[in-house]
Amino acid sequence: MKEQLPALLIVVPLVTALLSPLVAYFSTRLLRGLHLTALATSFACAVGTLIHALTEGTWHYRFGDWAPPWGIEYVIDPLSGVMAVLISLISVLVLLYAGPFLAEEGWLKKGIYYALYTLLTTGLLGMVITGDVFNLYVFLEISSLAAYALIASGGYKATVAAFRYVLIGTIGASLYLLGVGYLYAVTGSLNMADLAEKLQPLLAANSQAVLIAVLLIMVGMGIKMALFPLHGWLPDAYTYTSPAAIPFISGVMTKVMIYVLLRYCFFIFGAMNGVLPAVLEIVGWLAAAGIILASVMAIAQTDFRRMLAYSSVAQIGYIALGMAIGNYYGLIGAVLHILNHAVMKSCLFLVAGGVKWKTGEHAIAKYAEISRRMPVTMGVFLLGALSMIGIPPTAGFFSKWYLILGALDNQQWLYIVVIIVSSLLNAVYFFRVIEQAYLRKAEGEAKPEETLASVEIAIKNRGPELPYVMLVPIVVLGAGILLLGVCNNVIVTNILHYALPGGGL
Amino acid sequence: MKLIASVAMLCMVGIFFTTTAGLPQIYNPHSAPSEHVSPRYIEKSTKETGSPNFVTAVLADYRGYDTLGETTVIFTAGLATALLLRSRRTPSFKNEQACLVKGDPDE
Amino acid sequence: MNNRFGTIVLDISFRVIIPFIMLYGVYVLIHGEDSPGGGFQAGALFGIAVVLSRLVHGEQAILNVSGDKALILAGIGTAIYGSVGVVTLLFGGNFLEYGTLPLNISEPGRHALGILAIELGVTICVMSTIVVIFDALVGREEE
Amino acid sequence: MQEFFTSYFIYWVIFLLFLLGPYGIIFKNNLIKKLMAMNVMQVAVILFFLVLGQKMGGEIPVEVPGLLGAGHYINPLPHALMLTAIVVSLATTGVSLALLLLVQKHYGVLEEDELLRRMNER
Repeated sequence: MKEQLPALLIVVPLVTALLSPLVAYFSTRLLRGLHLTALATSFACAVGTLIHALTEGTWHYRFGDWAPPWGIEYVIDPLSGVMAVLISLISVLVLLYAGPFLAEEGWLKKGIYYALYTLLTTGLLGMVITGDVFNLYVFLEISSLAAYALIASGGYKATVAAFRYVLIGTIGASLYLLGVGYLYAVTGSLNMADLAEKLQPLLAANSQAVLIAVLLIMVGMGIKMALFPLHGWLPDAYTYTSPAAIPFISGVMTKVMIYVLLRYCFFIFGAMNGVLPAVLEIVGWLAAAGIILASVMAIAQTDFRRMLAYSSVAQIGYIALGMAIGNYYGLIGAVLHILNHAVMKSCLFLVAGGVKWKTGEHAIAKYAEISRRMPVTMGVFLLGALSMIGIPPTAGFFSKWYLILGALDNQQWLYIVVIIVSSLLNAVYFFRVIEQAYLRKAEGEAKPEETLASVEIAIKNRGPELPYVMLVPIVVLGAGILLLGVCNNVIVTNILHYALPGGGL
Repeated sequence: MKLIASVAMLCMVGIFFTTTAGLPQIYNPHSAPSEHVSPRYIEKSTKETGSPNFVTAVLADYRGYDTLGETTVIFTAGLATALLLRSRRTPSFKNEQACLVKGDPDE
Repeated sequence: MNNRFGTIVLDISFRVIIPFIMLYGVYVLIHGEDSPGGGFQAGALFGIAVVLSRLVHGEQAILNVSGDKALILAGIGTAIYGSVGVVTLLFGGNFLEYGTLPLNISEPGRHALGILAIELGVTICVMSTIVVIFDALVGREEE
Repeated sequence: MQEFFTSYFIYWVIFLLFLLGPYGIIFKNNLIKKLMAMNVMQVAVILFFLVLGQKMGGEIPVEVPGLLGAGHYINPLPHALMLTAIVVSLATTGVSLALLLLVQKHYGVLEEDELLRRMNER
């Protein structure tokens, strides 16, 4: 069975999701266990494939045993292996965390929710390890549809946000598909490796059709990953979504899109070919502008989740910046920041959801004295915030460090300035929350606007900390931040080094 | 915002219209798509898959995994509509709060 | 039984047409190998038949696949597709490698049967999803 | 010139259709119109692929006994791909219609400016 791991990685959660309405009909307890098991299995498979890819080289898996340009193949190299591990790990943890939020729902809703969540995971995993550009589109749509539904489940405002996301996301997906159409028109192939081979002469000859394909795919994926001027859908979608799903969506979804872009730019087109350097230059400028502007926007927010959403836009900018720098250190920084930011942002949204669970509040102004009520959670929050700012022992510092090294190599001083300035801006907006949570005293006894709902929540969720199922994922991801920071050298030399194009240049 | 969008779209029109020559001519039997991957489907699919309908052969056999994804897309759409429209009225919603989970009380 | 479409002509003709729609669906499903057609089209036809029968007969419809059951059925349909792949996995092939299906017929025959099996799954899924969406849109659930 | 026109005219139509999508989504006020524009855009992409599959003198891609050879049939791959894309566009439309139904039920309006006003009021 070992040679089937890449298929099992997808098939186990997929089949679980398909059967989940049926299982939910009989027992919701079984449903939860089943989904956790399926995702954990997927995680184990991902680890197995990553180890295989590192020790024995890239793993090609053929579906239906058809040879690659005709059939669909899965390609697992260290980069996609790392991404698969990341996705499945965060997926398991967030599903564990989501349990209490769903406790009061009926069987049907539970079944649907779990199914959609697992389908989202499946779609993202499929996008990461596929070796076929059209298959990527299909899985992109699976994950997008699941994400639309999960985002819309957060209430009426979320519905409007989700509708906007549907429109904009579909533009992105259609642009991507049109780009694939252009590639297909000039090469006749849909397989990534085959495409890479066939595109080299065309790129060298500056073919116009390939130029358009590059632009279309860049813009399409740029929309999906919320690159700076195309990020319009993101803040609303992240703000109004239900706290059970958003840690996963925010942490992983945009990262997968940028991974796709990375794969296209450096593995299919080849970054130093034809028009690519010019396009990447533009991406770099946009990313730099996005980092600064989104950080400033984040400072202006009063809602914790909205602040995190804008900070997401800024952090996506870092990754795009690393891609635009494009040398060894830049790419290491970009990939490392994908990992770091996925862990950090999921962790921070988990904390936000935890606070919401406890107090029913999201406004930063209501965070006063919260550190006394939930010391562990807020401790992890402190860690995450320090990491976002980039304080040395935490993960965030090292990816920024690699980015700066890369920019130094290319003598792009402005990028260095942008990174440093944005770190200061990060410090400003996270310090506001830290100050509220740790230093500010709650203002007297007069509790403003004590609504019925908030009293209800307060009574139901009494006790010193969050329930264990919610606390464990938070702590694990908090530990992950530290671990990624302390062991970054090990990760870079042993895994990421081989993940770059050409096995480390 | 709208101004930028219209400028961007005019640019797209320009780019698209000036670069059509890079695409294969319509009806050209020697274009890249007709010469690279597809001949095998046409020539061998009856022998290899037992289906004289090439589209079915490609859809269900050579690229059968895509079709699994596609069916999953439909299922996802069904789940999404059911989640959005039906379950708002389930008995577990006492106070008409239309959120799946503990959503915004400010609705 | 009242006239749901206003006139007796429409009512009766819809009633008569339903079995033929289903028959055509079966034809499209089975003949999809040799001519244009296949699971999705057949599923759409079946879905229409179910919806139409519900419109005409109301609660007493014979084909009363509705609500939660339809959703479960959609999952099962897609899972049939997936399980064909899992069976090929278990018999030592790659995922969806119909050649390894444990049947005592020629290689193209096994492929053809595999294709038919997955088309059946697709049909069930599409049919039930159409019913789910119809149910959701008209909102006649759990009242 | 005329040859150029006949060979490439179809692409121009497709691009115009495609750009109708972003145009409608950005400039129209009614959400249903936006959705329709989105659909037009998806159909344009489908057309683009189908055009790539055409061949002069090609039959439909179902084998006629005795007629072999790649030149005799049109390219089946774009058709198979576009069946998938059609289904995807159907699914997206279904989900967005469901979303619109909810919006309409709660806010009672589908015009975007009015909707935003009512959203901010509550």
